[in-house]
Amino acid sequence: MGTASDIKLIDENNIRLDGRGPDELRPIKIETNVLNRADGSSFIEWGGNKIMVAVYGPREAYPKHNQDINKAIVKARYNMAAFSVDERKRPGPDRRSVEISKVVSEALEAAIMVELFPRAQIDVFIEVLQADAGTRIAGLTAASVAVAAAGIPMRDMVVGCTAGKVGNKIVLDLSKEEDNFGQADLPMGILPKSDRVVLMQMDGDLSVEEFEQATSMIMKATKRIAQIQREALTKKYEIQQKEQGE
Amino acid sequence: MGTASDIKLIDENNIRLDGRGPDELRPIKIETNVLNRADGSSFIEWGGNKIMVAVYGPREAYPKHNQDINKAIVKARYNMAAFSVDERKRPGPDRRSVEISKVVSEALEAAIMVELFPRAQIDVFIEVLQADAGTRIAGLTAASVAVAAAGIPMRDMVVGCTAGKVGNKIVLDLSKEEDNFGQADLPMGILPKSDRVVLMQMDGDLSVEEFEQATSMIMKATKRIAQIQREALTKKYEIQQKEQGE
Amino acid sequence: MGTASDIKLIDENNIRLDGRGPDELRPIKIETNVLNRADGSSFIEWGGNKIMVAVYGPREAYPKHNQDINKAIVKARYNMAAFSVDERKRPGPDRRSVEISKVVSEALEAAIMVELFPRAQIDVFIEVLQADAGTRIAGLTAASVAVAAAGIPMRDMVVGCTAGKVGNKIVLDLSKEEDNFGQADLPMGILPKSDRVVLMQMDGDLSVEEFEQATSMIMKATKRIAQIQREALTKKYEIQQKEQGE
Amino acid sequence: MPKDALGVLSEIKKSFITKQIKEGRRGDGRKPDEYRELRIQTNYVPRANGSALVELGKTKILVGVKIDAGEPFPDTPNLGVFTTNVELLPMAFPTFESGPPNEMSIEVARVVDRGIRESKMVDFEKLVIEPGKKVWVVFVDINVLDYDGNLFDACSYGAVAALKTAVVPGSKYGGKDTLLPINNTPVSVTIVKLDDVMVCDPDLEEEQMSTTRVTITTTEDGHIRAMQKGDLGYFEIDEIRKAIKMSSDTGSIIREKYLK
Amino acid sequence: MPKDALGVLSEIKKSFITKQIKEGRRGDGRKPDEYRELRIQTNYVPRANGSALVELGKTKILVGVKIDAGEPFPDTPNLGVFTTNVELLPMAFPTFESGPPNEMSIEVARVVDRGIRESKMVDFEKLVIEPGKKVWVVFVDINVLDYDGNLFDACSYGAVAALKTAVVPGSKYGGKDTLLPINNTPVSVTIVKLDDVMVCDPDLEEEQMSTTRVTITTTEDGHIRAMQKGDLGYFEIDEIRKAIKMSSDTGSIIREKYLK
Amino acid sequence: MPKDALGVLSEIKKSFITKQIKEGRRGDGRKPDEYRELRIQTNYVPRANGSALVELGKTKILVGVKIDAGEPFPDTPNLGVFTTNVELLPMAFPTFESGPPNEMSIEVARVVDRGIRESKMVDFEKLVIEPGKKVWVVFVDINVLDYDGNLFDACSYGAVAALKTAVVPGSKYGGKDTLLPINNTPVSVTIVKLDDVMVCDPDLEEEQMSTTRVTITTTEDGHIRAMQKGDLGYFEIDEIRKAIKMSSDTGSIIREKYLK
Repeated sequence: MGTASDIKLIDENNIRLDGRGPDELRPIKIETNVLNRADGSSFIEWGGNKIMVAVYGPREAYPKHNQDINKAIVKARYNMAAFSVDERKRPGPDRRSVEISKVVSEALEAAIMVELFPRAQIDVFIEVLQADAGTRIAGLTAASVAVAAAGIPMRDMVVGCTAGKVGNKIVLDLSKEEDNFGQADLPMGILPKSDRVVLMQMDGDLSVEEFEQATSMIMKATKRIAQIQREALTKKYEIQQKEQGE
Repeated sequence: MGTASDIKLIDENNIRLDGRGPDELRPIKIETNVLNRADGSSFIEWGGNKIMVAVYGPREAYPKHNQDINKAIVKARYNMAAFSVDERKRPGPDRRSVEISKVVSEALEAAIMVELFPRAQIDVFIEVLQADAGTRIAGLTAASVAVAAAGIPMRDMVVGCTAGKVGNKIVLDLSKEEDNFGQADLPMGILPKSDRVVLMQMDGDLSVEEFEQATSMIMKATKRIAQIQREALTKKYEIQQKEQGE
Repeated sequence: MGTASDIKLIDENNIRLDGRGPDELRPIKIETNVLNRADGSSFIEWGGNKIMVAVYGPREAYPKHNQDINKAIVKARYNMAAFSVDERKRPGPDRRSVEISKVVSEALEAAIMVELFPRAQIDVFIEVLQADAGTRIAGLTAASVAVAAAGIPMRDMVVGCTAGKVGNKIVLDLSKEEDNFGQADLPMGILPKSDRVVLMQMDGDLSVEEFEQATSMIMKATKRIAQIQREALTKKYEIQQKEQGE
Repeated sequence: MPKDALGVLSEIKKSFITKQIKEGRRGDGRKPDEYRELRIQTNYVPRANGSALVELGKTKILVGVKIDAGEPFPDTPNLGVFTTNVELLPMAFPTFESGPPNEMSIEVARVVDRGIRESKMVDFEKLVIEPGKKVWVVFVDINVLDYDGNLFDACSYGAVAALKTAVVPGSKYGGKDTLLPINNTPVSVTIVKLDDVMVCDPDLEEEQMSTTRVTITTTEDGHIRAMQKGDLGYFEIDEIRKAIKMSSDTGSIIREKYLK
Repeated sequence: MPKDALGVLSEIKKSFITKQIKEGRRGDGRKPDEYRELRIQTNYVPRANGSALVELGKTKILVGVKIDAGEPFPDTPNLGVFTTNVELLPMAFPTFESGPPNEMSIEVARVVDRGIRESKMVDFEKLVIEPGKKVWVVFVDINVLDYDGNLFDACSYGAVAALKTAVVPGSKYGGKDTLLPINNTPVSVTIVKLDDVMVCDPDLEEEQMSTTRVTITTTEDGHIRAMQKGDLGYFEIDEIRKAIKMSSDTGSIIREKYLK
Repeated sequence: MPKDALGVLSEIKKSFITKQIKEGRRGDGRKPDEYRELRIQTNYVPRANGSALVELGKTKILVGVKIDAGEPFPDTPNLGVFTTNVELLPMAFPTFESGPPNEMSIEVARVVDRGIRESKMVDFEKLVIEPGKKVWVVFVDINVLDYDGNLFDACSYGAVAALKTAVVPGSKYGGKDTLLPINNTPVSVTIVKLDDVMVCDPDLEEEQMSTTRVTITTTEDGHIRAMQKGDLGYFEIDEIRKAIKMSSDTGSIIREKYLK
């Protein structure tokens, strides 16, 4: 956060560089079952982000000494394609992606009915094909859809969303420039039915009041995003039913 | 293939830089049982190549989940000594040696009666001590001898041989300069009894006619190389019989 | 050994750079049970060295195929903190620490009654927090105390000590400057009851007579160091008994 | 090839496929020299300098090309640098694991690389910025998203398509953006033997049943630029001749239709 | 967290702790917002440029700071370089293994790093020797010696204490030694939920029983500089509000008492 | 040492060897201070700058020396660079595995390296091309081809023989090729204890039965240049005295006969 810059990220009329208002989301589009081999899959375009998610499982956890006799373990792997960012990224996990994989795994596990699948493992592969700020929450949002598409029972979906601070104002869903040159970034993962927080990270500088404002912006947006998730899944079920009907 | 160069690799009388004619092999010498510890071993000098091969097995495949219940698996490991090439090579496998190990393993497995040894593994270690063009086919030729020397039943030997294109002419058994500055390289692994092809790679530029010409050159050379393999093995059996006779 | 230097490491009155005489040790202080989690632990300050040792075990050796059905295996791991030396050291083992870990493991195993614990493993973690010449023998000395503090039966303690050659004179317990610019270095691990040698390495240049002189210096010092070890352990037992008495 | 990844093919299925193939029909109704439905979408990742999403039947791969200034290799000071990397993403198949490249991904990457390099498709002599010091470095990164056989060809088509639309970002260093200089179009065709019948573009079931494999890359002039025989079985010389013809014929069609 | 490292907590012990905590008492008698005994000894390793030994209850960590001249990152040519590394030494816990950083050590390192970086504690603009070419590189290496819970805070306090006493070795390059330029003092406080009761500075038993965790780093102005929610459970928004207050209040005390 | 690689020695064989050794005879008829048949063939790999194939009994190793221009270490700007690497090739023994150097290969490499370095065999001061900037870098790569005990000595003899015949490729940089400047000839002799009898140059069976091991390297002047005690047992001081004498005496013979 907070590399100095002369760019004016938001103007006196509260219009942001890309024309959005403070509480406006970038365009979001979710598709399901985009892959043949996986048990469930999804594809999300969120602004310029393009992220594909595949789910395998529940399957027997391996190696065996990793098995939990009481529940399934959820292993999300967040990974960026070498060409997804401006400077080519060397393939393989770096420290950032290890951390994101961990918090995303934990957020998903909070939503999945893991107690139904003792000794099992649910693998969630999140591949960022093009990155454009907010990849972790876009990936989490899509992952939740892919888990549902795999037919794995969940207590609730998980919705990811970010708020941040630019030009001393709280805004929703940071763009790439806002992420690079802004003052704070607050990505959250929410269970929309209960407003529970299952993922939260923050860096930058927020007063307690600003935190309140950011949180309330996120909570509202959550409902909209959850709706997009539902529609993506419904479309899937429609197609399946049609297929079965034929 | 094909780094530009002013070197004239073959002259108007079809004489090559090292004095050979187009279909002439470099000198080849094979010895068996050059190592004490291995179950079978061989040493080949082919031009300036010096390559040692050791065979261990059939022995139980490890780790167990790699075992094939129907047959032995053949694992060749092609490796270059650090000092075998002009610039010191860092020890350990690189992408080139991983690929060569794979195609050599497959070529050997096609000749070995692997169905006699379910759950077993046959290890073939090919160590290039000095490299001088054509190491993969020289290594394959020697490996086949080492497998036979280990007493492992084979349908046929495997003979390796290369043809290539230099100065727009097809020639046999490329030398180092011809390999560096030539126009095409076609290494093949042949079962000499049946003329079947168990290894083939190619890079460069060959018309279909040139391919025919190169292949027919290789097929003829194969008989000569197979003879050298047989002699190396016969010498071994002679020595063994003498030893038993004493 | 023996990087050239103009520094005069010992003067005509046999006084060394840090004021010590030839057979004088640097100050040594040992404490036990400095860690809560380990089964036994110790901390040694020896000159500027600060080294912490933790012992875990005897516990089941893992992986199982490493188990010895006749005795426990002793695995010491010598490791330097990144900040323990002048130039930051990258975390993780280098070739030097692998070698030291090996000879220290062997020296400790010679003293521990490993035959009492078949299939077990005793882990000894030696962490150099600040390095100041002689870390391996200081670490070995402390490790021996930590093993005893863990209640693991030993035939004898192991005492580490170094002698070396500077300015053509044999001196005890090299300092950092003497180590960098001296002529020879002879670290030894001794069982003090029997004067047996369980660790010995040497580099530099010693005549046979100089070796004799160095060894005899080490043997004498060994008694003093063993006394410090005993005191550290006695203090521990005193505390334990007081605690039990209360 | 992961023979038993989805459970080994049942014997019944195998003998059915074998019977069919002897009558000239393949599991999905294709003829021996017929490739699966092929879709190539270039510029799928605008953030890359070139990209292509390829669907070959149910196999799906994504190629991204990144081009940046860097140092030449010491032995080729006046040529651009070219590297090809294949990632078998764990999302693509139940037994694929994340980690460093393995035997399979290295073989695919090297065969794709060889076809492009040996055909002299890219004019590397034009990729020099300052001779001996600074050249354009071209990274071709191939991500396998969904695996249903014949990675060699899918990855090769993707790499060729992405390179043909790739832009050298000269503007980053004060110059102009230009298209990557391209000379010709290598096309790879992979052929496997199913009980002595040779078929091209095998799907996963066919790969699992095949005894051997060859990948042949040709250019517009009908010349062979790269070959790679793989798997345990063998080819007769006559079969290789047939394979070269099949590759050249089918390759021409694919070049015309998808890689113009 | 290594839930079953020492054997899973017995059910009896668990229900005892649960019962107690509902009555506002913790296993070791602390109140929910009370941290364990804290001891910080700076300059423990004189060979380092800064160092601190921290004991937080029975958790013990040692931080060493090394500062040397090096190259800046290309995208921040006029800023010093800062890296944080955590080693979970195998001496610290029976199941810790030597080897490259794992998920747990990376998370701790990154959360500690974020708190320091985002609070702008160190004035990196003053760490430039020659703009774009040579800057001071600050390595913070944290070694965990004894593990009894709450590494986030112990490591954070150690890093902050070591940095506040660290010396930039200017004399090594012909200048003068100076203190590292420090602007303010971030304090991290970690809070876990034990059966709906939120407690700070959990020991290992409490970590093993907790359903979820949050680490919040604040500065003197009461602003939040970094947060990290972890573990499987969830927080209600109200609980986060409470956690922020707890972090800010307890953090102020710790800053005053130990990190001046 | 891989004690059980070929199956642990049978108890019967062990007690036979023990009985014999007490009578002063070894398994293969050697006397305690007698080394096995030794053959050294230098210049075995002409492509290297120096090389030697060594057979010590049934142990066979190949050393290649590569010398090229490179940068000196910052702390020794006016000395050539020297590195020694040992590869325990999987061809040499059933349980050797390919992969990075392990404990055993690192110990052998470091002991060989130490003997050469500490004896000042190679005159590193003469290996400077441009002070502080460019020096000759000497790589000694030792490949173990066949393992039947006593790698320390076999590798040491090979390294010494290869270095003594190695050529500094000055012509590559416009100068002349010259022999590597050599001052003296360190000889290492390894001694093990078999039931209190000390024998030199152990074969694998003797290594498996021995309780402890010491490698001592001496130079022409009878001085000790490097020592390494290894394995689990102990030496009395008197035994070390005896070992030093044995090393010095046997070492002189080997130097005269094979390393002139």
